[in-house]
Amino acid sequence: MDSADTLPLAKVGGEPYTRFPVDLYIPPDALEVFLEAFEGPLDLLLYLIQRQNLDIRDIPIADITRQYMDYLALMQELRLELAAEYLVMAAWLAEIKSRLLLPRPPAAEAEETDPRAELVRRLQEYERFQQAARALDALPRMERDVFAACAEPAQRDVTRLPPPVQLADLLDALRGVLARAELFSSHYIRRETLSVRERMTQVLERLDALRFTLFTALFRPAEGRMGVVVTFMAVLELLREGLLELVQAEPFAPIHVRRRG
Amino acid sequence: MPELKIILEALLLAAGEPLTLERLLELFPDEQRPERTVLRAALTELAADYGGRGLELVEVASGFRLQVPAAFAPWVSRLWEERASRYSRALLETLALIAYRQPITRGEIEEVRGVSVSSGIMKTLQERGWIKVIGHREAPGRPALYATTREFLDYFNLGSLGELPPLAAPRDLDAMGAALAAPTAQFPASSPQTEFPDV
Amino acid sequence: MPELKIILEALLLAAGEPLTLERLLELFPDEQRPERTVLRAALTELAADYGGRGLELVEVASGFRLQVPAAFAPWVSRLWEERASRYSRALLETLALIAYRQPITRGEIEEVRGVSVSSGIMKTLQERGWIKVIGHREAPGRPALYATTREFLDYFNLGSLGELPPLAAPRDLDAMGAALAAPTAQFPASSPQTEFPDV
Repeated sequence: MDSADTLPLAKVGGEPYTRFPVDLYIPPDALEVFLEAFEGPLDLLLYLIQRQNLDIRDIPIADITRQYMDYLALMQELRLELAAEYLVMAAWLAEIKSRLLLPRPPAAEAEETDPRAELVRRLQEYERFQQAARALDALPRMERDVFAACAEPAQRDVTRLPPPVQLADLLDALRGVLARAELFSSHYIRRETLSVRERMTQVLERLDALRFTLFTALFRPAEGRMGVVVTFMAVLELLREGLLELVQAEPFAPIHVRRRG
Repeated sequence: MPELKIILEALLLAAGEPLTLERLLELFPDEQRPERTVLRAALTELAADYGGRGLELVEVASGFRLQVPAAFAPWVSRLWEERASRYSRALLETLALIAYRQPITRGEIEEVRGVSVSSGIMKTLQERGWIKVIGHREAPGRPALYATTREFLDYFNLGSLGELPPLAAPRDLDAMGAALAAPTAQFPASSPQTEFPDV
Repeated sequence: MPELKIILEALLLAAGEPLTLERLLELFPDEQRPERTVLRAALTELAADYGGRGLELVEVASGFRLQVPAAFAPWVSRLWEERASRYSRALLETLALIAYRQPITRGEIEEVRGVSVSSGIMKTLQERGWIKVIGHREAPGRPALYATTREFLDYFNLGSLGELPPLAAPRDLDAMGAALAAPTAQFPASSPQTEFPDV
């Protein structure tokens, strides 16, 4: 761009442009970057409007259209990839301009909307979101403004939670083991009721290896006849397995019981 | 057993990410588990302890987080100069539209911005975990509907979408229409909210 | 500008990894950079601030780091707990035998299963709180007698062992297994004789 003074920058409507638009104060080197910075035709139009402190709602269409075309010509000249949207906007601006120039019959004037209205609406809507984007950018953001505070634990163990088990799993396992046991006829599994086995555990838990407990204290009349029977069978089984020791000092004296070992 | 708020401090520091009240409660064995209100009170107390310190307790969308306050950015940002990413205006505008107008299609974003949205931007936003497709509009081509995520709120220190900075109100279009009908009418100068820095 | 030790706190918390004295110094702009001795003193001061808190400052091989003290492991380690997939068949068979044949020695379990029972299984079942040693058999080596616990009953929603599915002939068990697999299957109400208050 060193010969920018002499070579035309662009041709607009066949007219060569050798100067930058009057409102453009950007040094030529930065021009390309500057033009690339526009986020589309609405962005460029908003820029032109704000640059001149104009009210969006009362855009001098002729002026703005001329400036817009100047920039477009520059962008084309610099072979910036020009999105099709820019050309669509140019056509739209030209149309608005021509409609504003057409004389309107006084009667129709009241109902007819301003040809600029839709453009104004689009510009305002876009402007709102430009502001929103800036507000978003201004929020305290992780990794830029605020940072997660973390400290490694001195001791890091992974607790492994035990897996869940269903009762059906348990029964299934038992079925397997019993089926295997049946193959060996020597392993006869006796089938006491579970309540007796449970009572055996409970009796063992209650008894002390060092001190004797009164035999009758193992029974709870409140449990009823069946409860007493179950306890009695449990005690017999524990005696048979050599887990209990029964002691009677003399005939008819109270029987005592203690855990073996 | 240490004081409840101190255990919470340890948990939040070790986690390094937001933890919900429920998650915090889960971390206590059944017999130690505090009441929700007690836990909340302990968190409030903890937050107060950090006045003037290098960390603060905040509640974001995904729960409670301990973080280094923005006041320390001048020093901390030097830790990871490459990490502090700047986002383009195009990306921020797209994100703003999705945040304020969700659920929204790509076509609707393009309509407001007046320019097509690059696939790169949508991809970046999705990879960052800030937006996601939450459905499709029943229209030709069934375009995807985008919405922001919990991670988006967390990242921008927001508890909910309601905490987003308010969107400027659209100017009264009826009044404007009337004014436009009279070509000579003068509008007041644009309000300061439309003041922009140079591009 | 915040106090030096507070900036260091912020830096170490944001880093989440050890930082050397040199690295810490680098993070200050030239004109702010403290003397090494001043930095060390500030670190010492900072370390003292953490007495009774959920974090501590330690010097490790690769520098200074803030960490959550080991005392908080009981809570903190729950952050990363994971569920093991499932129990082995050997464990379930062992548990079933203890449940149905209690009190029982390890030797007796092995005799029925036809294979040895690993110590790991017995340990796991004890740690899970499902079995316990309730005595020893008067036999060479005084083998431990195992029984199930109240936790075992609670876990399987049983009021007593009597509510376990009855130990029927192996052939009947097939039918019973099928019934158990069907979610709507109802167990027959337990007979009154099996209902016991705690002994």
